[in-house]
Amino acid sequence: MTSCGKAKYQLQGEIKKISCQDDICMMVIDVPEICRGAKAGQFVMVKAAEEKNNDPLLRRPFSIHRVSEGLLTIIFKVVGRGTKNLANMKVSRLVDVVGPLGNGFQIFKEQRHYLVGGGMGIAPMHYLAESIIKQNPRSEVVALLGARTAKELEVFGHINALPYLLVKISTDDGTAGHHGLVIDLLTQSVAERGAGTVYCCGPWPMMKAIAMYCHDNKMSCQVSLETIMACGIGACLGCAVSGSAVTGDGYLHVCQDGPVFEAGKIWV
Amino acid sequence: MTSCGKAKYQLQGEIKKISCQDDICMMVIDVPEICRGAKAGQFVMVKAAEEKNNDPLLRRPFSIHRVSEGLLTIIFKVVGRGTKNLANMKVSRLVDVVGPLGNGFQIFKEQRHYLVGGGMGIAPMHYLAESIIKQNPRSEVVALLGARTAKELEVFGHINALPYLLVKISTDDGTAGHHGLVIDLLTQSVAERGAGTVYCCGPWPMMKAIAMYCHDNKMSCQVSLETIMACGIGACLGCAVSGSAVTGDGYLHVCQDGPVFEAGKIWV
Amino acid sequence: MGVSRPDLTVTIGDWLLANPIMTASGTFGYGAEFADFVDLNRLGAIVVKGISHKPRIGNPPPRIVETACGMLNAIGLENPGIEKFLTDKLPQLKKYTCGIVVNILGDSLEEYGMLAERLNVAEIAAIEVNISCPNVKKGGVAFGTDAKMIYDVTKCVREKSNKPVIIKLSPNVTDITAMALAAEEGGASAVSLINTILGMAIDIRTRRPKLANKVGGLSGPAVKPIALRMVWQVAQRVKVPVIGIGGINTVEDVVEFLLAGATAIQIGTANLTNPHVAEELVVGLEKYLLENEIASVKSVINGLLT
Amino acid sequence: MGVSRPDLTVTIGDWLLANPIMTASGTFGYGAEFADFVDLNRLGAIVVKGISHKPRIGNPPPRIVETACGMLNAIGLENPGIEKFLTDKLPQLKKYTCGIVVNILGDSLEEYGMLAERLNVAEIAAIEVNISCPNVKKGGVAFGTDAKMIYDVTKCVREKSNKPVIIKLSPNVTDITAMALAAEEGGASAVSLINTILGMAIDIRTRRPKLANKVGGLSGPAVKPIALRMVWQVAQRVKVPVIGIGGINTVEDVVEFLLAGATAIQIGTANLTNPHVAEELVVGLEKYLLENEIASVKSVINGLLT
Ligand SMILES: Cc1cc2nc3c(=O)[nH]c(=O)nc-3n(C[C@H](O)[C@H](O)[C@H](O)COP(=O)(O)OP(=O)(O)OC[C@H]3O[C@@H](n4cnc5c(N)ncnc54)[C@H](O)[C@@H]3O)c2cc1C
Ligand SMILES: Cc1cc2nc3c(=O)[nH]c(=O)nc-3n(C[C@H](O)[C@H](O)[C@H](O)COP(=O)(O)OP(=O)(O)OC[C@H]3O[C@@H](n4cnc5c(N)ncnc54)[C@H](O)[C@@H]3O)c2cc1C
Ligand SMILES: Cc1cc2nc3c(=O)[nH]c(=O)nc-3n(C[C@H](O)[C@H](O)[C@H](O)COP(=O)(O)O)c2cc1C
Ligand SMILES: Cc1cc2nc3c(=O)[nH]c(=O)nc-3n(C[C@H](O)[C@H](O)[C@H](O)COP(=O)(O)O)c2cc1C
Ligand code: FES
Ligand code: FES
Repeated sequence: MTSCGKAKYQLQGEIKKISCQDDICMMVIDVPEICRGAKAGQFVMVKAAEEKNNDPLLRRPFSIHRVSEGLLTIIFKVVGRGTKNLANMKVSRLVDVVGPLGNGFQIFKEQRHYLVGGGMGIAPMHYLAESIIKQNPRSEVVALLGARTAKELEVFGHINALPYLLVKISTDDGTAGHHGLVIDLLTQSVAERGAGTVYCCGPWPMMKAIAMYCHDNKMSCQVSLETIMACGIGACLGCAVSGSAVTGDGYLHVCQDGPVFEAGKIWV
Repeated sequence: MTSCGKAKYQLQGEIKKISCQDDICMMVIDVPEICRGAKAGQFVMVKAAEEKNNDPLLRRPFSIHRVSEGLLTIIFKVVGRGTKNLANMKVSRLVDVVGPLGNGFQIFKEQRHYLVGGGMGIAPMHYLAESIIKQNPRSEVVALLGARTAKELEVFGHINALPYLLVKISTDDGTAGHHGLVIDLLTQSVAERGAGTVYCCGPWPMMKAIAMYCHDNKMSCQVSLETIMACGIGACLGCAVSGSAVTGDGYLHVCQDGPVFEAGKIWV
Repeated sequence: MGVSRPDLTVTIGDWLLANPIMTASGTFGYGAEFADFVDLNRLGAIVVKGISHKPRIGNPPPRIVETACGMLNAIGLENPGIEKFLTDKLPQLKKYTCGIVVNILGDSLEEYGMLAERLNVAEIAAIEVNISCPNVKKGGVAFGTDAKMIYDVTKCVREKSNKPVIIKLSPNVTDITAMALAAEEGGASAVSLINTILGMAIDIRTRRPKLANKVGGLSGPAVKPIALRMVWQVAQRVKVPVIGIGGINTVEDVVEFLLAGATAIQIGTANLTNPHVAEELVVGLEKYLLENEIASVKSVINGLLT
Repeated sequence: MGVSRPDLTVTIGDWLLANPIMTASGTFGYGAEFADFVDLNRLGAIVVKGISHKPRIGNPPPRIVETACGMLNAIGLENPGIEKFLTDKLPQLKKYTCGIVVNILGDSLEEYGMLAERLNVAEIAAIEVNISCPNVKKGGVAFGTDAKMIYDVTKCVREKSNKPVIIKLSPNVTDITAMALAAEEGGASAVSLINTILGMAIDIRTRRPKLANKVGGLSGPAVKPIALRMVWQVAQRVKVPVIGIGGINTVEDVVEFLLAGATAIQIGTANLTNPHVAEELVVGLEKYLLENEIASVKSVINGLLT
């Protein structure tokens, strides 16, 4: 397809790199047009079946972990058939990718930014950190990353390498960093450094807890939601979630209205 | 599965070798139990989808090209989704194979044997030649191999290397050997060397022509048929073909009564 | 004899379509969602998401589940209602040259009639009447599985509308031809089939249905053989054009439906899994006709040899 | 609390099955075909290929076509007839301890009754009545889609048979529960569903149907959501046990059908694509119960939360 003036693309991208540790994989795909307009917090939909095969039928949504020189990086955990197929794909074959999709994080001109990621919810935080630092060179950017265990964090090791980024980690089992929940890191950091704007992605209960904390402490908070998706482009209305009172009695659609929402739209 | 006293097996075999030239592939699979009892002319059913994927649903039947030291070799042409998936499979992954299936060629204690193969119908001839030579050390074994063009014969080059086997080839376009049909090779050979027993596998019209020739010349002839198959083990009755008058008004079932039939059972 | 450029046009009543490729209701949004993936002007027609009188918020999530070569949906006909559609959505579509078909649904004859009347506006090429969506407790199913009610709805919409009226049939019936004949008798300009097939999936961990609505409509490649059979059965019985729908993904699929007797086809789930498929199939169908030296797509329609 | 060895037994009328895993008629031959792949004694029951009064040669080829996640078959009920079955096939099955169910089909009430009577022999655990095979022009479909005829067939077979009588329902109907209720009223010991769904495929090169019979029965993973929905609907309406059939491939599939209300299940197409699946699922189901500390499979049956 020609690339003039489009926001979204469907491309056959070549796999440039794929590596898996246990059940967590990193895949680098050559899709320049998608990378060009990509914003932090947006996602892509990747076909997870062999060409011409109809099973699994639906594309799989993945956050944009990183974009550089036309290369898109996604990081995913093998949980079912689709991710298993993707994990088995070899370098140099083509994958069908649609993106960039949804609305990314809104980056505020703020003094202090807290990037809170849990589990695979850490995936979007790399590109987000880069973007915030680029737009607010003099601001303080703190990444608070939580996982069940140290192993789950290995794939995100390179986030530590980002300049101007302060990284703190927590694990449920204490195998790395703070022994406990990522929200502890946030309360602690806010106590030490003061309030800031929060960008959050992770399991539902974690995001809700963070959202509540921010609400109580009058901090702005954006959350990135996950729902099952068929199209990812606002056509099927399959990705509905019910919002908070402020959003009225209708449903929000994660692929179109989100995946990033102002926390108040979802809770309280 | 344990291997005691069984005729058929379903095994996860490791791919030891796979190579494709254009649309023709050779795959070597490690399935000792299947190799042990395999007879020339029998076939295997191979799953052509990723593990846990349901599409394509049915296994694909392939002739046993060769067995040695527990390794099974099949040679196949990429014609649709299933063979395309198989062609994309890499060494060291497992494939699900059922076999050995059907009845092989009946090897007669004869003085002269003509092995007539057309196109992919050449596949079973390698193992057949080996078997005949083993059982009739002193007999004369002639392989007559026909194809559309020379390229199609390359994958079968190693058949020439078989000791005690005389190989003659024909191509429709004259790019190798006799410029014409494989039946010409048979008539010619019979004229030169005399009658013999014929084993034939190839396109339907070719097999029918060979069968008629053998009938007229009072030579015994066996043909190996192809039909769409679901189970390959006689359970679904999907592989029916109508036989000649001698077989009565019912249908023959290729996977169970065949795939090799005495030509008279199909055409008088 | 080679052909220069094959004729792809087909007609439904007095409506001339540039080609037989349409998009199916509920799988193509209101068109604009696909502007980045498809040149909408290449399509025969766009069928928009089903519209009701009042806005509907639809079913609670989860609304979709993936199944073997298919998906279940229980969207619950979420839509902004007819007035908002006319003011907000339709204007966006004006700039496109392809035919615009509006899919309507109601809980009563009156609602269907009122919607039909309200849609007698210039921009709209035809209306498609959804009497078959299995997701709504009232209306939907009852209408779609009873020949008498199909006749009544069709007659009522036919009287109120000055557009070609397409009646969209439900596959959840014993005899699809009886339903098609009822629609024809009621004055339908065409029948389209199939809508989704009622299905279910269960989460064995929670022991609950995977859809909040418990059951949903099955669509995608899995249903194609059923849809093709029904299109063939119906095409042999009715005189009005038949629009084939169900699991269409490839040019081969399109040709199969045309051979079975479909005058046009609709692409549904494939739009969701392969957003540029609609344009792909228009281009592919033209290529197929060229390669097979077929001068007009009309000579493929009903071309099945039996 | 861990459980030692879960109880897999289920009962259909007064027939006790070692476990709820059966094989579906027409996909498991007469059992012997699978002896190399499955320890038949591990199965709850084997349902043999459908048997008629006189031998049937079946439909001309091609008889099967692969479709997306499924297959169409038009075998045409090829079978050796009741007498040859009793003399040649049944004796081979005697040596196995699993229940033997004989699937019967007829063109008339008389034929059904006569078959039922002829099968009142010790080796047979139950009979399953195929009123739903869509491939035969006479009998088949008509019986399976008319509640009155289902009642009559059931009543007739019930009177002639001293075995549990399972009525196998066709999914090609508007309201499957009406059919199930008719069977129950007629005296069925259980109902099994679904049989195949009528479908079609076309070869665009020859422009002919891919099946010599033109249409055939769709089966395999593609139909599972439809089958599961029907089983759930029926299980809520009838008191007799329901046997779930349709696209079952994995232990998850089995558990879904049990939760939906099936007392037992049958594996069909999966036997053809994965010959040792039947034993795999018996072992897998036991493992599932162990891992989830469920003492008896009975507590899974009808366990759906809604
Ligand atoms: C906007 C968005 C961004 C995401 N980003 C990432 C990421 O960066 N890394 C990552 O590992 N995962 C991410 N996920 C989750 C990821 O999409 C699922 O893990 C994946 O789809 C599972 O597919 P499967 O075939 O392996 O699992 P299956 O269970 O076989 O999938 C069955 C169906 O359920 C859907 N599904 C299953 N789990 C989820 C889930 N958690 N969210 C949405 N759909 C699901 C699948 O897409 C498929 O349609 C994201 C999800 C969304 C919505
Ligand atoms: C006993 C037997 C032995 C065979 N041996 C060989 C061999 O050694 N080498 C080789 O290249 N081919 C062989 N074939 C043919 C081979 O099975 C088909 O080419 C293959 O199944 C095509 O699968 P596909 O998915 O690529 O094609 P598709 O067209 O996608 O297949 C669709 C369906 O049709 C069936 N089908 C398509 N073509 C054939 C065919 N010619 N015969 C039977 N079923 C078919 C497929 O199995 C599948 O079920 C043999 C067939 C039989 C019956
Ligand atoms: C997500 C989704 C939403 C749908 N919404 C509608 C609708 O609003 N009105 C309607 O008539 N059909 C609706 N359908 C049915 C489709 O238009 C189509 O008839 C059906 O999906 C079969 O075609 P397919 O297999 O190509 O998807 C919907 C289907 C899907 C998958
Ligand atoms: C090849 C084939 C032959 C069948 N023959 C019969 C039959 O003789 N009698 C019958 O009642 N059902 C028959 N069936 C239907 C199956 O028993 C089963 O009801 C149907 O295939 C759905 O289950 P599945 O999706 O697991 O295959 C047949 C199915 C197949 C695929
Ligand atoms: S996934 Fe289709 S609308 Fe969001
Ligand atoms: S393929 Fe099933 S009986 Fe021959």
